[in-house]
Amino acid sequence: MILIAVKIAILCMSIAILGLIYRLIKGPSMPDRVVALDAIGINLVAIVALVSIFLDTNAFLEVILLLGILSFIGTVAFSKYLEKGVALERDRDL
Amino acid sequence: MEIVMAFVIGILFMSATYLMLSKSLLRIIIGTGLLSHGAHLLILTMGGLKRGTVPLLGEEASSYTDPIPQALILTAIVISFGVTAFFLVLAYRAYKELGTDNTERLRGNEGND
Amino acid sequence: MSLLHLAIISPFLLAIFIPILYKLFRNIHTGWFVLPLPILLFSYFLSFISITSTHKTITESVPWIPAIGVDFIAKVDGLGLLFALLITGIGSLVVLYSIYYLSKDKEKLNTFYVYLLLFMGAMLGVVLSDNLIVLYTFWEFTSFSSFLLIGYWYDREKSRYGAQKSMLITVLGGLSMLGGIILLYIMTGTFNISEIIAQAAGITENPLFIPALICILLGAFTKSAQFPFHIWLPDAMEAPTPVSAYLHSATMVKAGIYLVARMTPVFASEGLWVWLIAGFGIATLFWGSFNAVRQTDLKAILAFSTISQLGMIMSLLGLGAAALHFDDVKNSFYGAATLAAVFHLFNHATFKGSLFMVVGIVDHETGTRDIRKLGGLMNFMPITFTLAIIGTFSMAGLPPFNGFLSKEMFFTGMIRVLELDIFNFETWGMLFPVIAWIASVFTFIYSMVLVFKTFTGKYQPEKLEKKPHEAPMGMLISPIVLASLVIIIGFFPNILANSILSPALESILPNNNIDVHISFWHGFKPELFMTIGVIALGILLFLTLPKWKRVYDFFPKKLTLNRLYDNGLELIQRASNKLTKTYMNGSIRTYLVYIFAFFIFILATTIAVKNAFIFDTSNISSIGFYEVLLALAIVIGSISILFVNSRMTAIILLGAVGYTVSLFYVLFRAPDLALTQLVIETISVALFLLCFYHLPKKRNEERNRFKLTNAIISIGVGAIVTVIALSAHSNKVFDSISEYYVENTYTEAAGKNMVNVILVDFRGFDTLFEITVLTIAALGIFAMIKLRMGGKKKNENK
Amino acid sequence: MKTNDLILQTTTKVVLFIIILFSFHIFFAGHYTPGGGFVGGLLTSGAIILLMLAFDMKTVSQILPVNYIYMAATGLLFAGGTAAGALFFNVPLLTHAFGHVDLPILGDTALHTATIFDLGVFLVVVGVTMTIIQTIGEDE
Amino acid sequence: MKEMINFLILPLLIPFLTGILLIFFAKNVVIQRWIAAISALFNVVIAFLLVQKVRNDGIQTLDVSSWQAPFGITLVSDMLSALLVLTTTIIAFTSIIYSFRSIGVEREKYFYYPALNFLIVGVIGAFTTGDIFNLFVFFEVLLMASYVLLVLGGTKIQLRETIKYILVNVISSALFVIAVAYLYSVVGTLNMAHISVRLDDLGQSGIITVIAVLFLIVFGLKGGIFPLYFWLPGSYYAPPAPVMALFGALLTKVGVYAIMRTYTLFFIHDTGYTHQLLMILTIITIVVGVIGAIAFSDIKKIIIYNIIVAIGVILFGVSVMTPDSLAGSVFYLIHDMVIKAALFLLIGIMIAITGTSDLRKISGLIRRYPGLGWTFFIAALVLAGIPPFSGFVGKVLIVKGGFESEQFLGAGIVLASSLLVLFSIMKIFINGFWGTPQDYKGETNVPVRKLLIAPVILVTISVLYGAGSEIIFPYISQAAETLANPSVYIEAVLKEW
Amino acid sequence: MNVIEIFKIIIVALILIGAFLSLVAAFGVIRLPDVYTRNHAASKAATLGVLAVLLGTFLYFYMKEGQVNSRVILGIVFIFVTSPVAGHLISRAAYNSGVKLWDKSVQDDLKLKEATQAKKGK
Repeated sequence: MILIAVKIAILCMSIAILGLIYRLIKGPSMPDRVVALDAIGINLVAIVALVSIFLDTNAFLEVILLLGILSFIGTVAFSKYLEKGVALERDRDL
Repeated sequence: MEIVMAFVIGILFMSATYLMLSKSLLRIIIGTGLLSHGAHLLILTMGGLKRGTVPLLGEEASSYTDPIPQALILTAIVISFGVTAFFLVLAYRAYKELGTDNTERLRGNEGND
Repeated sequence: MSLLHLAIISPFLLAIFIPILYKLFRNIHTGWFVLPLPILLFSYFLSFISITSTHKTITESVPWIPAIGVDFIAKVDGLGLLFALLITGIGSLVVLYSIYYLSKDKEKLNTFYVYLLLFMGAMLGVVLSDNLIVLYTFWEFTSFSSFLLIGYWYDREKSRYGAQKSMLITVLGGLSMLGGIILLYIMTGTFNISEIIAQAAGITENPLFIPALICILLGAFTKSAQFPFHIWLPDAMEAPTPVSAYLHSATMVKAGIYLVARMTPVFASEGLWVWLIAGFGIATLFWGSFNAVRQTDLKAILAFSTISQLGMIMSLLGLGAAALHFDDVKNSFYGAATLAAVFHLFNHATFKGSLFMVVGIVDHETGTRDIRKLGGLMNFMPITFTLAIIGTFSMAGLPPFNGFLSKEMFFTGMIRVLELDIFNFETWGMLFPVIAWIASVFTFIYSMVLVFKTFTGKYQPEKLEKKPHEAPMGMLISPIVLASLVIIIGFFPNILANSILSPALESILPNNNIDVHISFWHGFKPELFMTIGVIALGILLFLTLPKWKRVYDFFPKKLTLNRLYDNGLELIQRASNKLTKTYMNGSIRTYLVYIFAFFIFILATTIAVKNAFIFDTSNISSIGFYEVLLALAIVIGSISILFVNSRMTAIILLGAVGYTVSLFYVLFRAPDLALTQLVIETISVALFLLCFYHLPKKRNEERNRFKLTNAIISIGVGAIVTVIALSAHSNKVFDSISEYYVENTYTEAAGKNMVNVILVDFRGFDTLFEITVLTIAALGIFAMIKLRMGGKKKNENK
Repeated sequence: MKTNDLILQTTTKVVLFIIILFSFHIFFAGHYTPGGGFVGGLLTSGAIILLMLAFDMKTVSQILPVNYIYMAATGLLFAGGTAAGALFFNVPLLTHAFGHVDLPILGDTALHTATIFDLGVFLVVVGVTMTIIQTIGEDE
Repeated sequence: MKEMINFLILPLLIPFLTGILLIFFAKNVVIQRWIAAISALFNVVIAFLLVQKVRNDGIQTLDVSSWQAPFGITLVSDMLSALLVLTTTIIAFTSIIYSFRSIGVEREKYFYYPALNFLIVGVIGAFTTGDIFNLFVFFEVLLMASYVLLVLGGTKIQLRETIKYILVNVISSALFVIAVAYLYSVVGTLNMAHISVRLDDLGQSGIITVIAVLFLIVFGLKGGIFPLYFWLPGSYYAPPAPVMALFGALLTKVGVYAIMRTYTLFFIHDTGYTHQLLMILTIITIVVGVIGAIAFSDIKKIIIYNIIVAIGVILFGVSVMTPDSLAGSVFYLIHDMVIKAALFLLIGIMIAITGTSDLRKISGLIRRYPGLGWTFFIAALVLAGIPPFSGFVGKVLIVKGGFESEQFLGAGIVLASSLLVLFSIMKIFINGFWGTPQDYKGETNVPVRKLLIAPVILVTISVLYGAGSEIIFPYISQAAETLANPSVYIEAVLKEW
Repeated sequence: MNVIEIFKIIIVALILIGAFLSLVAAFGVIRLPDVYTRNHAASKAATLGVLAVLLGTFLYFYMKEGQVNSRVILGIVFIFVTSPVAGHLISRAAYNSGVKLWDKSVQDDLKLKEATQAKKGK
């Protein structure tokens, strides 16, 4: 039963990601793309979680948190880049 | 699955080659990225796919996936990351210094006469 | 290391000290330090006559590289001794002469004498080594010391030209000879000449025999300036005159003759040997003498004369080799030709040596060697004139000088050619005496030109740089010694014949009974009439020279061998440059196209030829839906990168492909890989963005145009990779060694994550250097950004 | 335009802990579960990058006054030293030793020279990543 | 003292630790120089002892991490690798002392010496490892170090050529990885001796031939054989002289070594195809190399194309596969490493003096710099294989092997190439050293005498190497024996197999 | 029906809810008119969806292994904390980099505020 649910869920997630990819490519503005990327990252987290149920192993649970972290850092970086032109500021007081 | 993977890898290599043959440095570096993805997937495929479980002992499984290709890929990933990073910075510097990212303008043939 | 070896290398040893002596004793002419050595060596070698004249040889061996059959075997036999005496004897005279010829204030005497000593040692080594590799070693040394001596006045363009030419041609021959030597080794299993000779009978049928013969002859011909390789010799006259006297007439050019003589017992059984040597020799004889007549430079005349005389000796040696074909009666016939060769070899060294020195004196005292400027010097330098007369008359073959004797013997040999019944000599062999006679006429003419145009005729002081006067005594000693030898041997040839020539003959034609008696008067035989004819026609032609000199204009200047050499060299260089430039165009794309094209071509060929494409589906895993989905994602992602124009999109697509790959790792049960790939991909994408955000907007013309070649090549690469992957997978024959890790990871390495344990333990060595790679990359990136040596930003960053 | 990033900065302080905790976990557990020095190092540098994003490079270099190149070199020295340590015992290079120790809180723990090796990897990775980021970030 | 089992790793470990240490002293150039020079010299001694040890005790192996072969990584020092390691250390030492006066303080401060040491680590590692994937890792170490050395200084030409160089090497690395993957798929192991055993069991199958060709492409790209060498002349042209020397002497030779190793250890079952192919390629390599060498009047280019010629000659010997030709190849390989380094260092001095590498702008150097001139002259003779210098014996053996196996064309071309090599190199001597002396801008501040030390050491070694061939020869033939007889190697590695 | 069955039903429910929410979020991102609304959909719905899935996963492994898996908890907490911040940052970046609001938006508070501040400043 769980497996069927997982399969359905993965399918849903995949469709969701495909839709987000559409947004990612289409844009139109850069923030749109970032939104899509962020959402893809989050969805990937879900997919990995589902896959580990599917494969019945807890080996991939590290991947979940990692993806979350990366997606967050990525989003932050992108936002800052869009807002200020550079991602890493040398000295904010200047 | 291995057959499918072989084709996927072939396509990765094809795209990589095509990109590396173009003029723009960025596309070339993207090509090298694809190339290393292809190579890594190939190691995995050549080791045999989906035989047994994750190579973590204690998974109570009768057989495990061949861990060697994974270890090799890990090493290869890290190395290609180092090279890619270097290449990127080089491209950046070259652009600043030479004012172009077009390799056709980077010919240069000192001493060729 | 025996005394003999020491004798051979003593010039090298002395050469080491010459620069020091030169520095220490600046006011003493360095030549004085050199002179004792050749004299000492000469007297040392004289002591061997008593041994060789009883047909014994002395062999001393010092191991060099015995592992490959190379030992420094010094062997003194008749032939070697003859040459050794020439080298040291003439060497002594030349050194003495050079002391007066070269000014100690103006010239770089240290280098000069080092070269000269190197040459002397090398030459001794050539003639006294029994091992072919050692011989070859010394052989190349003579080439290089000659190169250095010709280029002695290196700021002259012509010196450099001549040096390069002589080096290229003689080294060409040397390499060919090396090839021949190796072929001989393959046939006989030894490099030692004596052992090869012992096996000579057994190898004639070997298919390598003829190639070896030709290779070795090529070496000899180039060294001895045989037609058409003679072109280097006239240009070698750029060397100081003592050098020309020593190397380019008396000794080095005879190394080729030595080699032919030395190898005669090995090769002479083959008829090809006879006619190749005789044929090339006679051609050279003619060509040299014919061209000598047109020269206006005294040294050039002598150079062509040397070529021609070398040809003569060569042709005699060739004919003499026929002796090994026949029974006793005819044997002595041809043996006599060999005797003539050896005899003339010696004579040539004497008269040509003295003539060179004479020319040197003229040059030294008048400042020119151009016969158009010279004339009437007889009154200013009577001794020199006398010496010149002796030398030239001997060269022209006039009695009572030694040249007459050997010339007569030469004619005898040429007439006997007709009786030779190998290679159809009886039909076209007639050419030999005819050419020989014509060449002798020319020889007579240029000899006369040499002496009479210089010393008689009108004195033209306005064309000379200096006021001519007789040379200092020191300078005259050496030519006087040589001229006296010319006369003495002319009258008493048999002293030489019995003591030195006969043992030499024995080495060339072993086990032959040859009458070595040289007589002055043969009776009224064809030879005598030939000589008389030469003199008569020669005088006639000499007197009418200006009238028929235009004959030479018939030879188009563009077709000379020199032109061929010059243009050939130029053409090779230019063609190479053009060729290399066409494919080395500096564009990395082109290079990659070559490389990939080769990759596709050779692998496709191999797969086809070896039937390597095997497709076996028995060993594959199932295909899952999600995997196909991911595969599609990768395919779509990677292909769409090709067609997008925006940089940002391309980078993001690359990232997407990378993430998909990491999902593959998840599906294919590789958690560590998935983790790493994810992080790495993220950082890579970030780096891509960091490094490329500053690029300006693309211009339209830089849009990615589709290129068919690129497409074909990329599809080829992809196809090859796929095909090999399929067949490699279908060929899984062995089990992986992974079982061991499963068993030992926990018990032996105390870990459960096999991949990680492999990384830090089983294959920790890989990891250690993998992180080294990373560190180096970081160092490089840091240095690349911070250190800017060539650019405009140089000042900003310091 | 100047903006303050108060929300980001506050969150960062919290999140940073989670990341660093996680990266240590991944680093130490590498021998048993997926992870290891490599990923751990990358995560730690991720944390530092997050700091740089939330604040600025100067502030971060004040908080963490580390020369990252030296850090990488130190890591390499650790790893290389673990490898070369075998020389003193005359066993083949890189031979690891391990033992089990009962520690008060953590319980039965495997003490492992491989961990030192992995620590080297960790340091190198952090050092290298940060060197790259810092150098590029400081340029222009 | 008990026998030191880690001995064979020392030549690798010393530059490795030195390299790390030098990073910490980046700012202090003087200390860097001292450390680098002393450690390099020490390493020469160690490498020499290693050669002696291999001579006395046979092949040395070390199972890193104590995992028995083929499961861990095994390092193997047979005579070939020990000799190459020794040569490498010598070249490293000379390059380092040459760098003191030529490379410039700026580069020295930016990790020149660490990168150089890591390059040596990579090279020595590649020579020593007995594991095919570990070979890849060491290739990457040396490549990465070479990228750094190539680009260090950041001049326009350096940046430009580094891009090309990296691109080619990234491709070759990727191909290396896939080649290893294919091989692993078939034989399921990575230890080279073990691969050899398994391939032996397998016999020759078509796929193995394909993989052999793929490996040839991979190593050929590094080694610069036809038609894979195109990147080489441009890239080697860019860096300063000591780096050029290291590249010319070491980098290509690693590729050559790898071909030697794999083509004598693994791929020996279909020599009719693989080695024939190699032979054809090497012959063409010699020809194009020679053509390139005489095509240009730029001294760097001349020497660079001579590298290609030498690679052709060495690999021709390998392709012939007779004991003689293999010994010749080994002999010639070592000779070429030393003399190429010497030549690059010498022309480095010429360029420093004259400020140009265009031969048409140089003349008459020998008047003011006789030492330089004569060293160059001898080096030229050595390069051309004139006896008794070192190129000769190797060439004779290669040609002999070629003739013996009736490869007359190839052996003849090897022989003939000497002439054109001599021509190309003598062109430098005749035009650059002879001729009318000129005044050059660099003359006042170039410490010619101090710079000459390094090339003089190398040339002396070359000369002794040739003249003392008898002393060297047992070593060479031991190396060649292992190559001709893979079982020796296999037994040494897989003891109880 | 024992505990395990109940667990299973809860897990299935969580997973399916999560999947549905994610789908909705994706739908929103595609269909909504401007970046702010899309961001809204993504950060709210997607986060909730993922949290549900993760909770399901956590329960699954809890059920299976009988012990708390700290990593999943940590993951849940992490996403819970960061997701809103990420959403906020994107919106702000979009606004500050000048991405236009949907033309049917009725109110722009920030603009209003700035305008008033500007007035006050005068």
